[in-house]
Amino acid sequence: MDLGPHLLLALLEGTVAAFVLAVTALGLSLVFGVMRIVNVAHGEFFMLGAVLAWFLTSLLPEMPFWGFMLAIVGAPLVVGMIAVMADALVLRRLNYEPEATIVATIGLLYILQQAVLTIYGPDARPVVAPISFRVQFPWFGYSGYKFIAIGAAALLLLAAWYGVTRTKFGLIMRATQFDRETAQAFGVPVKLVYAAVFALGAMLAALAGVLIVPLQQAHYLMGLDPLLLSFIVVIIGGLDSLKGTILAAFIIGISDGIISVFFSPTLAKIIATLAVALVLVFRPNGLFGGRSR
Amino acid sequence: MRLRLADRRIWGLHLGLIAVLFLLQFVLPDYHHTNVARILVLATYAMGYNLLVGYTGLLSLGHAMFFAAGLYGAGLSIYYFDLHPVLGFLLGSAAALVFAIAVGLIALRTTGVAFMIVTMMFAQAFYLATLYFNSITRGDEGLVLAPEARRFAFFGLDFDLAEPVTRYNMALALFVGGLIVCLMLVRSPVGRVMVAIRENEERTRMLGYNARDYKLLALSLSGLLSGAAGAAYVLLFAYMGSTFAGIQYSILPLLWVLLGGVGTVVGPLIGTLLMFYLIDKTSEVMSSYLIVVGAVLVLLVLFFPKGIAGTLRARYARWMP
Amino acid sequence: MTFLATSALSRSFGGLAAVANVDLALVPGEIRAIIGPNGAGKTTLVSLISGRVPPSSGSIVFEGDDITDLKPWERVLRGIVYTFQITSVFRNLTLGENVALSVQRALTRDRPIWRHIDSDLVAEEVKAALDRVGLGLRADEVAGELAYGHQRLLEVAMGLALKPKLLILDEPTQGLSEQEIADFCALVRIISLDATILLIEHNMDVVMALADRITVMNNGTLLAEGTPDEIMANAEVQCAYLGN
Amino acid sequence: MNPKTPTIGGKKNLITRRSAIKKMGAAAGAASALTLAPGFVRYVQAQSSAPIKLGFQVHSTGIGAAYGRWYDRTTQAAVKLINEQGGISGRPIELVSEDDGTDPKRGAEVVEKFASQHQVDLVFGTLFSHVVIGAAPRAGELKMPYFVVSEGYHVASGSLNRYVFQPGITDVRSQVSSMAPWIAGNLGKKVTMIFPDYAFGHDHRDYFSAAIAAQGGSIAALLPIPPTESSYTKYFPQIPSDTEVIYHVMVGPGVLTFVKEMGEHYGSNRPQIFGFVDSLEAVDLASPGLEFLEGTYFWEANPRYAGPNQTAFDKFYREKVGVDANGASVSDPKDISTYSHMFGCWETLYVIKQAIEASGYQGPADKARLIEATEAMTGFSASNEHPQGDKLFDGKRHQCYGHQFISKVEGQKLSVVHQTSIEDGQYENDTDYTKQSL
Repeated sequence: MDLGPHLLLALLEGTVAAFVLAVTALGLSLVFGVMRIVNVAHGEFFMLGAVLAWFLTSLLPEMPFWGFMLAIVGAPLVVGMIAVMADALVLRRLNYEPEATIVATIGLLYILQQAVLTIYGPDARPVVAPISFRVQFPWFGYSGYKFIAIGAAALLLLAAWYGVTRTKFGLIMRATQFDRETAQAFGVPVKLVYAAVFALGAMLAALAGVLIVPLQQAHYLMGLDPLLLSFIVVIIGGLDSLKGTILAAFIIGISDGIISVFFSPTLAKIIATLAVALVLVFRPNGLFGGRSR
Repeated sequence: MRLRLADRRIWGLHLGLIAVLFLLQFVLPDYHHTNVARILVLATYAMGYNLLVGYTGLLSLGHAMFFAAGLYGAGLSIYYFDLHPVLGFLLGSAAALVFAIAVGLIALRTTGVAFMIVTMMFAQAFYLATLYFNSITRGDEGLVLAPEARRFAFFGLDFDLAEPVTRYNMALALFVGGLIVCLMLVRSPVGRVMVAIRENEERTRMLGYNARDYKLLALSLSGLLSGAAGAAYVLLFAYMGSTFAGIQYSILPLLWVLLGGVGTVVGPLIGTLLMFYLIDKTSEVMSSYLIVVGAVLVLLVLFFPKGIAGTLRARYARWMP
Repeated sequence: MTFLATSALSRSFGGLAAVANVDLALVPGEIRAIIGPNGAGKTTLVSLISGRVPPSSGSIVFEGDDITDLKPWERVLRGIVYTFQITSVFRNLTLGENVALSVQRALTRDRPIWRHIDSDLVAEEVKAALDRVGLGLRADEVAGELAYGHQRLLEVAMGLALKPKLLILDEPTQGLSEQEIADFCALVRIISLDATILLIEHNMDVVMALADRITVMNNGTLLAEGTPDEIMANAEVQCAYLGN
Repeated sequence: MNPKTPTIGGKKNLITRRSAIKKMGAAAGAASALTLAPGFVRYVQAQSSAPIKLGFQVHSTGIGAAYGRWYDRTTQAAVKLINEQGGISGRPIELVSEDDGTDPKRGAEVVEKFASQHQVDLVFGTLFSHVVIGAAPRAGELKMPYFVVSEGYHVASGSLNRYVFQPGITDVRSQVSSMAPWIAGNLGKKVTMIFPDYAFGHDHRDYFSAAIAAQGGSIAALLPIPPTESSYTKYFPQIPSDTEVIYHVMVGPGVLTFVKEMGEHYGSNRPQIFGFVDSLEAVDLASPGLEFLEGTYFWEANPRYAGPNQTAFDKFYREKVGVDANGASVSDPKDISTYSHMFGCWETLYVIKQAIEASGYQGPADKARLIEATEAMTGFSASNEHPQGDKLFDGKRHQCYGHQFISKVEGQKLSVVHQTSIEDGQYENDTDYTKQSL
């Protein structure tokens, strides 16, 4: 294939990856920004979203469109409830102490993943896209659903932006993020805000999982990749900044798309991971908001 | 030199433990015989991890890198260059040491959560590298050391590492070596400084200690011990593969150490032993046996943060190192 | 030769000058008190001297050497020892272990720490340091379980065990009872036989009883310096600080 | 997968205690006798009516789970049948299953567990090659006969040991070598290969490249796909436009995504496509998005769809395992089997039966005889026991060689268009396990 179409395809792939990644990483970023905890189980919420999408769409086997609509509403709700439970049963009891929380969310990762293995089984199962058509470019064809996924992810990002910057909840959230004690003193129900933010973060991951599942398949081990990529994005983008997260998602998504088309994808991943480690060491400001403790 | 009561107790406890482990090989059924040999190697890995997390207070999520550096350092040199196994072991350990120092020089500029993520990212890059260079490592599929490569003469004695008795006692020797290093270290002036850094780094600095150097030292020793365990693993069990560099092998020592008791010398062995058999037994009843890893982690941080040996120490035996 | 001299030492946080152009000189063996209202920059000044905080500009000379760029632990090795305002002992370790950290540092000032240290000698010196602050019988207790006043004394013992040339005491009597303060003053006098002492203190009785000279700070600058009598008589100080 | 734990009552404890006493004595003096002790004790106690215990190492979880499920069904069916027909040497088979999570380290532990805890007579059934390679050395050290069903070239290449056999399924090297002449003759000579970037894929790469070159063809491009990949579209632009044939082989949970994305990329305007059915194992050919596969070709080891040439043996086997004429479970037409691999379990079990009976195997002390009896085999004829077809067995390489099939996708089904001869897959190497000591 010639360079032009080649680049176009890389760009398209990168854009799809970037949008879905942005939604996933936004969830991680919100949770870190407001609660100052690193949620290692974030990828499992993504996986749960995909698995629940399989379950919900299979309830309406003859109506893929409505099945998918059910999934896009239902899956995040269920995942949100699981997250609220995890917050109440585990994280709150640890008083959100950063290192203990990481260990606990590692535990949560295994619990969720293995619970899905028990209930859902070890197989990868496909979900039919709500609308499937194929876009034929002069040089290659492309999945139409991918454009739908881009659109849906863009809507979600817009909604998230509106929610954080223009609503009362967003204001309360930012106040809590800015100074937990003061917010509490001003009557902000911090516990409730934390539970809500944790659930919101999980729901964003779940939505990303629902969006991706017609492209991949629901499988109990699918959470690790989005987790690592979200880490990379959130760290490079800067943890306190939604804009930074989204920007970084695009940089990572598109550059990964391009690099892995022209070079070895494994090499691309090695470079990205090392870059993240170095960014975290040498440019921690705006990443972990100054000192991490 | 006169031995104080605490010293007598400490040496009594650990020599007793070593004696029990030595005698165990004569009564264990075959299956558990091999298991305990494996556990001893993994417990050495956990002890190495504990030096950093337990005694210096630095939580790493990337120790699989050091274990795998030892594994590949020893394994590949023996596989490709027919190195003498003892040399291979030393080379593997040295490789882990080099990685630990390199990671330390960079990652120790951070603390806390950032340190956890940085170590995890380095280890992930290392894992990906084992896949990327799969023409050498054979990636996921891995490589096997031939039986001939594991038979060697050393100081006039012949060893065959495939022989269960030899394997058990080699594993025990490794463990005892690690145990003695840990015991000497944590009771030494250097160990005292490491504990001080864990408790309050700023204060330690203001007592005239360059905390960075001590942290680097702790990380290097921790990496060295983890690497020695990795090198021993490939020699004793003949297989190396990128699974051992994966994130799960960074999480397991954390689990073992938390369960056994952070910052105790015997804790890592207790934790590794219990967890090994817990997973083994669970896998007999259900296929999603890794759920116990998750459940134990969550329960430990919630209700039992000191772990087994740590709780015993707090309740009954303050003198335990 | 001046023992310790700062010249034009400054430190600002954000736009705010916490310490501005301070020239402070100590002579060996004196007890120097620094007083001033809250926020005058006293703690920042001693933090600059001990190296906890790097200066924005200016320099520090100690025993003839420029130590401006030295790290805090290097200054400790040269004999500048800081005891914390907010008690900062190792709460989970025993008193003996707390002090042993200082003792082994003092014993290994000139050589690597992993070389042999006589553990009996360490034990002896730990006992001596604890004895000096009156905690000798409690070496095996856990520091976090001590009463606050005793933790302050432990803090001083840790400082003492480092064999300081310059001991910086940051509000050492805060939270101590009358009797403890009296004992403490006696202790400081004994210490001053071997070391120069820089004392930040709010309790004017303590200052008057101990200080050879007093430095008054206000708004990050030096306002006045002199003997206790001179300072008591200084109108500017009266106005800015003592109020009445 | 619950292993059936040994139920010989008090005997097991007795064994343990006795071997323990032996060990203590041995440790005092003759260390060399030590390892033989437990086996010896068992042999003395072995009774001719006691069950033959077979350890079944199965990928119930991990990336091999879809294969594992069907390996399990096939194995259960074969064991049931053998037991109904009087067992092996008159002794019933007792099957002990253990999940290895498709993980090599766990695989090695499972082999140990079989050997020393369950004390099985033989272990079989491992599929994924990294697990085989991780576990095989332990099997060798424990002197545990280890019959794998993996199709990897690791057995015949000589890199394993004398205790490892692959008598039920042809290795990759032979499979791909036999495909090359047909591909070059019918589809085209410029081939782009898409394969997983680890050993299994590398075997495809190395041996197919060589085989197609021998047919006067050439490799237009090689596209290794990292094992962790979950999206494939970005690789397709690297396929050169003058490619005549795309050769694909993929495994793991991403296979459906892979073929679907290939379809989206090419639509109807595609070069010839030849795939190993691994890319479609356990995947329904009627899945939406796979329409483009119409008219493409697949290698099959055993035709998934029962065609006009179906043998009576295949019919029998299909019925016993519970697979319908479309290669799906009779109880759930959506549950597609791994038909081109799982017959290996069935056939391996019959090879085991034959070897045990030929060697007069009584208990673990006869393992050497069992190994030698297996090595003495030369082939198997198509039968209910070997429903996939005739096979040659090379006792030096511990590997069998059989016919391969090439099928065309027609009407969302695979129909066989070509069957290779066993000779098509022959190659030279100098592996000889019989020179290794036992």
